[in-house]
Amino acid sequence: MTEAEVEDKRITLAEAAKMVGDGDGLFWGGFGYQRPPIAFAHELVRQKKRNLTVYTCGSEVDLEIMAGAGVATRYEIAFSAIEALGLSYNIRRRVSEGKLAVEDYSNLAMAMRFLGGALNVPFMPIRSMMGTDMVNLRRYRGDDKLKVMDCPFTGDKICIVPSIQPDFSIVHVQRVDKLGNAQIDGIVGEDLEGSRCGKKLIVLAEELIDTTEVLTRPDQTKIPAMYVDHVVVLPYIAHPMMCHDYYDYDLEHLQMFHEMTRTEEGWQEYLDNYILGVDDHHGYLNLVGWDNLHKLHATKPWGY
Amino acid sequence: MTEAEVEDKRITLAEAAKMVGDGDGLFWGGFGYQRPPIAFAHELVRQKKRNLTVYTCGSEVDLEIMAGAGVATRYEIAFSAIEALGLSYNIRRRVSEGKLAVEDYSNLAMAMRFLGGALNVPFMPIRSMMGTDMVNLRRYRGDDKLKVMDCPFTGDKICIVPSIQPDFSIVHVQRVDKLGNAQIDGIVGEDLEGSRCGKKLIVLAEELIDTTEVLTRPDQTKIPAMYVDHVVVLPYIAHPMMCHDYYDYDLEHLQMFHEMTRTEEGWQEYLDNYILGVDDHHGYLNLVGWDNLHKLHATKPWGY
Amino acid sequence: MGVLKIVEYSKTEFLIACASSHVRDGENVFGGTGMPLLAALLAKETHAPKSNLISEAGFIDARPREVPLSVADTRYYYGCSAAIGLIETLGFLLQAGRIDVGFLGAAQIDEYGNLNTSYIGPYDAPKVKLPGSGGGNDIASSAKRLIIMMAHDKRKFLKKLDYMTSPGYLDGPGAREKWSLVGGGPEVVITDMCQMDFDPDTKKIGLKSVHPGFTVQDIQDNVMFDLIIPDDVPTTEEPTQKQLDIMKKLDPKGIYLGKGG
Amino acid sequence: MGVLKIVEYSKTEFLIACASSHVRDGENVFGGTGMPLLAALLAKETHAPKSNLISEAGFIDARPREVPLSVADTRYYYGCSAAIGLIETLGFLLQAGRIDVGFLGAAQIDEYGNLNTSYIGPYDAPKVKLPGSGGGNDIASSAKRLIIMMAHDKRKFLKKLDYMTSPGYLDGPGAREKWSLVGGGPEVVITDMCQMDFDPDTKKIGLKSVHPGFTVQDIQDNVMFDLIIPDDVPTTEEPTQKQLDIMKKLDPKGIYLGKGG
Repeated sequence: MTEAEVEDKRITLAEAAKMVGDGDGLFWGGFGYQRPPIAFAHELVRQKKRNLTVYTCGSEVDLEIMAGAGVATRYEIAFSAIEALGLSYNIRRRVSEGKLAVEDYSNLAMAMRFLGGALNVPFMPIRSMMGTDMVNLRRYRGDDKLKVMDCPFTGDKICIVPSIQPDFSIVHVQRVDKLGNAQIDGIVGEDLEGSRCGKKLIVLAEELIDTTEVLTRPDQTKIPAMYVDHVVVLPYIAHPMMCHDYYDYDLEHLQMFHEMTRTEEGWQEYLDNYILGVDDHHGYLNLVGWDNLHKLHATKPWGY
Repeated sequence: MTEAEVEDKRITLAEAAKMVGDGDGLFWGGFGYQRPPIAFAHELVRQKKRNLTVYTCGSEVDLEIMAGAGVATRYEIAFSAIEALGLSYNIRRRVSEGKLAVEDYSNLAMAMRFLGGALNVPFMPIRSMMGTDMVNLRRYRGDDKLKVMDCPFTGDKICIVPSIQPDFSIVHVQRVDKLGNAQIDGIVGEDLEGSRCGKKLIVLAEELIDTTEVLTRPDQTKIPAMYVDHVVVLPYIAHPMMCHDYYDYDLEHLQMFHEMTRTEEGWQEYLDNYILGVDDHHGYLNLVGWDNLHKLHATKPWGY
Repeated sequence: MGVLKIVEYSKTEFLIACASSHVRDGENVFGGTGMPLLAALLAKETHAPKSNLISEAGFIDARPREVPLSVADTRYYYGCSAAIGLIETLGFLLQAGRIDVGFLGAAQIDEYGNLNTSYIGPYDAPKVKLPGSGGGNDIASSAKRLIIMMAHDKRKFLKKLDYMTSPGYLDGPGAREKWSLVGGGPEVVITDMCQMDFDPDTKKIGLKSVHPGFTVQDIQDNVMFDLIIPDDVPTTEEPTQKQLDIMKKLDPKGIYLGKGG
Repeated sequence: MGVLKIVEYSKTEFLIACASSHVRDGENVFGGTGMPLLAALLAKETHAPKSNLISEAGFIDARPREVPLSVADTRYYYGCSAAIGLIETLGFLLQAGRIDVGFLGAAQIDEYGNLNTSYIGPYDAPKVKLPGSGGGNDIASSAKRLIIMMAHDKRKFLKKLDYMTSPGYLDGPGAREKWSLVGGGPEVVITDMCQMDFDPDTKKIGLKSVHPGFTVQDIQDNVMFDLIIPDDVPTTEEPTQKQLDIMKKLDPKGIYLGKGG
């Protein structure tokens, strides 16, 4: 008897997104330009989800897409920008319009909130944020944003942040078997904690591997199958961002995206063309063009 | 310029043990039969250290040795036995004699105390131990053993355990470069947190690797050099226990050890022969016999 | 225990088969070493092929080809689907409520299923230092169900423990909830004389079945508290030849089965 | 900034060289992206070869052959000695006090070196949502020393911030200690006009050096609070040709250096 005979968790991207209900909370994986599950954001937009709350340290293009399309109305995040490229214009507009509420934390605070959720304890202590408006000013979480207490052992001031156990964790990895055992190359960002904190976990992977490959080197498994509810295997999930060992970012597309989002009109045009104007992720990849995509292939030993 | 030119942290086992002062606290790596730094325990005994406090989840033979030889007088641990073989007789005797004080925690509690120490926060919350004598009865730590509080977010009862930042962390790994970048095969137990919680870290490794090997696959580094103060490279550090991918346990020796520790006289004989009766770790290995040691070599793909 | 019917088995084999029957298919099981490990492996090879064997040292979905002597034994490694560490197994899995069944042994048990694995004698001057909690308290606190395996001896079934290491139902109904414990508490106690379970209302221990060769009186004589005895006490099922064969295949050297019981 | 003396450099190059001078050999440095990254790399290639460049995304001891656009850019990977994650860098390293120097930019700064990277306008109806803290608050809270890089503009050097994202010296002496912050606070502020530092007693910002081409009056005119002006204000050192050459080698495409300033 092998596990391979007993279960296959693979579903389509559309089926995966269908499970997310309006108003749900999502841990959102990836960090900076690395492994953001952008294809999933596209599909949430195509399926016209509403009132999602997204928890992450700092995904970038995907947060822009979900805010811009009105899919997400609450963000608990530490960062919104396209780093070296500049500000997140969609988020900026939606916040000014009052259509998006951002509850601000630091990166460490968010990572610890995911760790606390994964550990199933109600809070985690951290030494950041104290003395600043990160503590003093709160939006919809009010008193439940965080607390500052005196440590009962040392007397030190310590900040405690509430753990997160969202409805779903959405995580993008390099490789997965059909049971859900997932391997990540390069940095993990906050994805180990994030993948374990959600009530359900959807793993999106670039490549399917056989379970025998997993069983030979089990210490390379970063997310064991027992956390995983569903698996989606697709190429270029992070495009126009990067996936370590698989492909580089598409700087031209990224700059175009960033430039177009400067105005609402530009953003609506991008949305219509690249997200709503295609049937699915393969439609998007066709539009981007396979010769463009192939140019992004990672080179050994650099990984990009 | 490569790092390889700038620093070499290798020292001898004797030099490493010399740094530990009487009365110091030590995180002690390894878990169960896996990767215990037994050679280091031997050297602490040969150097006649006194009044050490040892923090670990559950090392086994090494805890027996340090308690038996009077090197350690305080243990903050979760477990003392040789698992399938049975009770820890030395610890049992020393506790009855009043020469060893054991402050009892659960495995998760100890692992979280190391995590808290590594994170430099004063405590960590856990959901174990409540309602039992693990909470009610305390030895030398008194009120500082742990606290039970009401979670200010949820109202749930939650146990908070004090973080540990001991004088030294002693960790045994498979491979290290001379800068201290360490790779661990198989399970990590509590060694990732433990290696990061000490004020100083001594890494003991079976094998030296070149830094170029580290830089090619940096995601295989389990302990980055910047935590590491000293490196000791020696074979069979864990004998008679095991080291994944390197050697199996020496069941015959282990059974002999366990049998001899049944009586104080037997233990003193083992101590005189195998620890005090040899000059150093190589003397111990010679005494055990290289043909015996070679029989323990790990076989691929099993790792033992 | 000797020969019963046509199937010949040792006491150890009987207890392992009995424990095995409490693992359900698809469950996440904390195995450890010794009899619980063989019980979990036996279940996986018979009625619970989709059960997932986890060792607290960090091995997930393990299928050891030889029986491990330690929860951290490399014998757990090859063929498992993830090898990580303690925060993973005891924190992310167990404390998060993802473990269905845990096994524990103990030196002492009380009528609420609370366990002592720490000290015999007074805490301040212990006669015997036992292994301590290890992951035991964590498992008893957070596993959905707990299976307890114990030698049956009057000095072990006590009204009051010398030290309470791991929670059963503490001081009775509502106590686990008061302490916000994640897990459900003990389900069954398997001894060499009988199986016991817990009354859903009072949380007190009662007789569930008597092993072949023993009487209700034997068991009453060997506990130091009032045991709930139902009107009709069934006899514990005996192992099948198939179970015995699989056990011998799992532990051909008799490391846990012994050399013939 | 144009041509000065015989060395020709852009404003960006000047600021990077200036920032680079604050990294000491052997230090653990949080680099990030943009000018701070180039400053850290320049320091490593010149006076601080043993400095250790860390990216908060999880890269330790990085030596990128091309400049990364993101703290998580794979360009950070090959040749670094460890690639892990956020809990490692922001928790085990930064929060534990193991990071010597962090770099931060900001949209607003006050006289105690507190920074705003979150909102312009009122919190309840913000005019502009800025990037937020990211790891900024963590770095400002826990790095031993903080180097701040800012565009010099009256609307950015304020008596009161619209929002305080990251702590400088908060409301003055003793405030960081009161909140048990791990790190030492800001050391220097580098703008396109000058360098500023902080009075050890009052924790208030003062002028440290003026960049070539600017006067003390220029700077006073471009802050909205009282700036401590020492009697003798030196001129900031200019970059050397060697520094300029190395910068061009590090960023040949002018990703951060621009196409010629």
